[in-house]
Amino acid sequence: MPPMSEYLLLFIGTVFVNNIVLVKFLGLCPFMGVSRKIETAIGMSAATTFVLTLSAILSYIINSWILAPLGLEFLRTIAFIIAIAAVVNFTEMVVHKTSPLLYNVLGIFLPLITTNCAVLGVALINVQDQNNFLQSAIYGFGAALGFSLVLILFAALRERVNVADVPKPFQGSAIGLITAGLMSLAFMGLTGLVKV
Amino acid sequence: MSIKLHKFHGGLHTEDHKKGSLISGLQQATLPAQLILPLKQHIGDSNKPLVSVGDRVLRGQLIADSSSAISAPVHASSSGIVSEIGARPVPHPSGQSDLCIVIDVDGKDESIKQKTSPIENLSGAELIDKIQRAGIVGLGGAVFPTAAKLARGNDLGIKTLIINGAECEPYITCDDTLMQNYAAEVVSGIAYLQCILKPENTLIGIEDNKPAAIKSIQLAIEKSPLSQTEVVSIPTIYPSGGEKQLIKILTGKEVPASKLAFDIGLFCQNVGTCVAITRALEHDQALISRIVTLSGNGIQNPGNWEVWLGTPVSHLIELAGGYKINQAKSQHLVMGGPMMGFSLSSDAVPIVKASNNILVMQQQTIPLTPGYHDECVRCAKCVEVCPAQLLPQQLYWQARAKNHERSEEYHLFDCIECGCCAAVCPSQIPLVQYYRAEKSEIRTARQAHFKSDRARLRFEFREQRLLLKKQQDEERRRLKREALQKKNPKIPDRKVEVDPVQAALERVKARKQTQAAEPRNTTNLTPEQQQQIEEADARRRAAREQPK
Amino acid sequence: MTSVIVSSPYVSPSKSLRQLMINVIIGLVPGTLAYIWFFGYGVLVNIILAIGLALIFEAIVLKLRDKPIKPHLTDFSAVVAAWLFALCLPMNSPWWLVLIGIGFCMIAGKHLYGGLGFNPFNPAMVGYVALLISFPKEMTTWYLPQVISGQSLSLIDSLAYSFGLFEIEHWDAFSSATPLDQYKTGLTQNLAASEIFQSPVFGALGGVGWEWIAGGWLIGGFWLLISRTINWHIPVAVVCGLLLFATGRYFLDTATVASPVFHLFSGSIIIGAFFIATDPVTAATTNKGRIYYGLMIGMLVYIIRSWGGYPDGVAFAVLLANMCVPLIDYYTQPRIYGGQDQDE
Amino acid sequence: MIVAILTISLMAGLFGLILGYAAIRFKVEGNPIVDQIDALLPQTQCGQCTYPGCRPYAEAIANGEAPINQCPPGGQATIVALAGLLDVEVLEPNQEHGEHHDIPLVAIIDEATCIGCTLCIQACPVDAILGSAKHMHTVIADECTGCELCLPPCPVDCIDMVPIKQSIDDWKWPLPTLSEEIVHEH
Repeated sequence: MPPMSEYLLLFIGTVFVNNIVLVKFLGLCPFMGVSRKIETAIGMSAATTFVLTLSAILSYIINSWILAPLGLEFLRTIAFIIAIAAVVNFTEMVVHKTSPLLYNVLGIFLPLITTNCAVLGVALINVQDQNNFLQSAIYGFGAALGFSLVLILFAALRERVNVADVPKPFQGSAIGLITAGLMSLAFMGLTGLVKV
Repeated sequence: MSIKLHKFHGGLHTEDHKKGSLISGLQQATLPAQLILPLKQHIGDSNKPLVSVGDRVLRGQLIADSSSAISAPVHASSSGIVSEIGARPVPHPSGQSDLCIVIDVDGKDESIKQKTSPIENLSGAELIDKIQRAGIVGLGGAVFPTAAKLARGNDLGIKTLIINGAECEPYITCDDTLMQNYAAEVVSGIAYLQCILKPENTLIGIEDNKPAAIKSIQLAIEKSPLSQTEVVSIPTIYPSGGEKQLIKILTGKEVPASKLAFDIGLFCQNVGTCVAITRALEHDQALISRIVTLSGNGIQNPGNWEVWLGTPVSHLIELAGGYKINQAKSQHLVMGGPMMGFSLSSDAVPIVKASNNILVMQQQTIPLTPGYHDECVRCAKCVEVCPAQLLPQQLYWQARAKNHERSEEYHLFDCIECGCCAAVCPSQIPLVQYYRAEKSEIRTARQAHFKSDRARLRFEFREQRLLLKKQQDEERRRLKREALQKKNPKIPDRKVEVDPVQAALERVKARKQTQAAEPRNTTNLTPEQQQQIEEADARRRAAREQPK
Repeated sequence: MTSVIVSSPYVSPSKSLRQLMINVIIGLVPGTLAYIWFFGYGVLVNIILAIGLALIFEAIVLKLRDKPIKPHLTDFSAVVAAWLFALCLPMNSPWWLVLIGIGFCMIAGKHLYGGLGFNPFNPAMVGYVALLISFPKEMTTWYLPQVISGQSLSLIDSLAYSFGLFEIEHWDAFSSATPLDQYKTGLTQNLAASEIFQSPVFGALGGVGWEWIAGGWLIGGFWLLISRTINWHIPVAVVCGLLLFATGRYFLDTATVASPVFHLFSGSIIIGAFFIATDPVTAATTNKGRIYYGLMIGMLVYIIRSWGGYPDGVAFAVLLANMCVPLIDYYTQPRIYGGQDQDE
Repeated sequence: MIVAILTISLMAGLFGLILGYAAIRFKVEGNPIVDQIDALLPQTQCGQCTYPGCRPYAEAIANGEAPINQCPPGGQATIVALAGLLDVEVLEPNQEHGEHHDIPLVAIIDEATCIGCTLCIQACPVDAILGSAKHMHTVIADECTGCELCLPPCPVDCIDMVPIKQSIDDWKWPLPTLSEEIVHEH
């Protein structure tokens, strides 16, 4: 397998087959919180993609150039969290400056990306699978793409379901969770697509 | 037919039910006992009555007018005594009442003196003013004041004048009868319009299910001196009579979304209005009568009548031989066609400028209450028929959810309420009512927003004014103080720090002392004053013992 | 006279919802007859059981939501969903399997979202996929067509069998893999296409019995097109999506890849294209949207069949495409009359 | 052990520097959101939301001190609009701040009892009351927003609130009655 197609398989595998949200069930709280309107979902997915890719690369650099040579693997989680927090704060300032409406609409969910388990999850998985630099970057970007794809689809779905005549006890996030469940049911069909 | 016809998207092929009301041709309606003339029979600002109860009015006399540009005055349709000016049921979807002038007809039908002044040398503006004074409105159903529309068209310049004789809605045949009987007046009306608007060419669109009307108009045109005027027979498909759809069929152009036909140099006018213009300019006769069709399966013999405005519908139904099944309760009265008309609350409502057809249907043929309607299954049959190329199912969900922002995003205000979508919907959803409700909801929201913007401007202006006033007071006080400084410089500058409370206390103490030193008026008295005081004290003591 | 204000149009509509659903049911009959002809009454039992249970579930839910039961039940939408669901199950599957499947299909698939018209996912596929994932053993006991196995169960026996009261002695002669399973297992042992197609299961076009059943669905599909119950965009797009990939790869390496015709006539692609994908409630509403929706289903079916874990990906493909429908609708709005990008 | 503490503090210091620089570089002044929120409020300046006017209430919503359901003149429509803008849950209007009148109210002065004290003129936030000292006052109906601020200062209590006169054009098409009620009727 020439490395080129191997990376492609890794990318497709991360985006579709073991999707970070619907198969690995990481990053569910922003997934449920921000998916009320399509516009906000697009804004949030752009911010998360930026953060996730950057922190995947950053955590690889920290892990292989600082922690490993000094033998401090046990500090891995704290170091990653610091890096992610820095990246998120940086993104928050950029978004606040460029589009204040998006900043206000995302509200609490922008700083919450720091606690988004998908971000830390990707960093730790990268280390666990001993991905090299390029692989961890692709894995980070792929996971972010997967998260964005599913988030935007879910936002469009929720906008349609909000208009539906849902029974009283199921309205709001209850029907949202059921829809997310059915979505992961559909994603099960893609298992085994990539033998990774 | 020299021009190439175009097709508009969607539309419905429905049975036109027009034969029934055409058999008996045009008949003259008799005068009713009472004429009920609503003050507002047009789109625009309402009129104010110029007559009062008890006045005698003649036929064609002006009885209500308004100062605003977008309005159309109301004239008496026949001579008689004004018996009442009050709220009467009027033809309106709400079934509510509105201010009407009620005239008890005296049967003499005396008209005011018509001054038939020559109109050849009148300029466009004077013609428009004569049309405005005659109270002429679009008789196709829009009832927009024609004078205002002509003025607007004149400013923007008109390339093509389109005369709408399509009359695409089922059951309605009033334009068809008009074209067959008054072809000459239609053509002279077109001539006047051409002389006002000076268009390059004129097209008269008539649906091909009215061959008699097409032939009679063509004959009239050949006899007239008109040039660049052409009758075009267009395919029969509902709603080809809609202004935007007729423009697309005849010229292939599309009126831009939120704009009017003027903006692309087109002017659309109904054939009925042309006849009204001719009568106004040539015989100086105001809009006091119009042709009304009476159709439907609930009436004895349907037909077309030239009716005086203000005639109650019940009088018209008697003329047509009354209801088939004579309990009025089971009838469903609709003013206008089955696709775009509205149901009437009772048959006491009068005929107004906008009533082209009274449809009398038995209850069971047209459901009165919608009954149960299934949910939308997104089959998109409505998208196939929508002439405005919209997404009716999306508009339905957003209207149901009262999501005004998304409704406007899906172009709700481009919907012409033609009813095609609701007619083909397999779930029988009353789509047009959802859209009309959502439109009025958005209109009230817009008015509220306009009002709140004005309120904010006035509030901010008031804040500035008060601030300015405060600054000016400060300024004036400072100037006065400086002036005092200049006048008597020796008064030490009041800047010395005097505790205001302390100063007040000293002033009070000083005042008390001066009061104590003052002579009281009971000290150094002359002997007689002393003697008078004793006598007074004695009387007072006596009065005190005496009542005991 | 009118206390309730009703707006125009005052026209009694031509076609009603029942009409649409009845047309779909008529369309389903030819395929089902071929099915019974080749595989015995097992499927008939499934269908009747499924329809009965579906109507019961719907009645219960409507009672709970105190909605009028009669109009909802008589619009046959539950019957169509149950029929499609029953066709995906193996012939003589046990009764409780049908119960669970229909329960999930009706409740989670349809009524939690508010009943007919609101569910974003195709209820029949939701039920089928839920069963496929939770009961893999029962869901893969398919049968050889009678013409090969020579055995046939009468209606009563298969009815009794599905309720577990009837034993079959020589079990193995009955159960075998469907042609697609055969093809999938062949692929995993990376046999050449020619070797895979030796086994008796394969007939001229697709599987022995299956190609006739696919023909039945084709007849039903044309009936739907003629009666304008569905419009052509989705079926054509689905078939093109599948053929696009199949012929493309077929020319690349004819050795290991099945012919596009095989793909077309095996498994449930024809019923998927004409009946399942065109369910108007869960499909895209704009014509342009329908083309993308159909192409997506066709491609996903091919991808899942060649590289995925499941033999026949129609169910998953439809669900994945349903998920994207709201986004497709949002971005494929047609140009309105007088829209900015006028083509003048 | 020392090495661990050293690396962590070093890394934290480095990131702190980057963020410090970014904070200066992306300085943001003012809060444009307040204008957007203020645009949605009905501008009656009535103070029923316990804030002295609509702008202070908008600022309170922007920095999250006030919930979005304290504006009775705006009613449910304003709450839905605010929820849409700020992407938060739609709340029920909070009744204790006053109730929403569907047909808006307008002040009207009873000319007989008005003594011309000009107190209401000073109280009106939108200058909708006309008149001068010791002369009869009147309210401009189109400009009055129905905020009821002129009621308390009036010594002779000659102002009362009346709904705006509804003409036939203000009639609104009702949504079709939900199918269920119709079925029960038959």
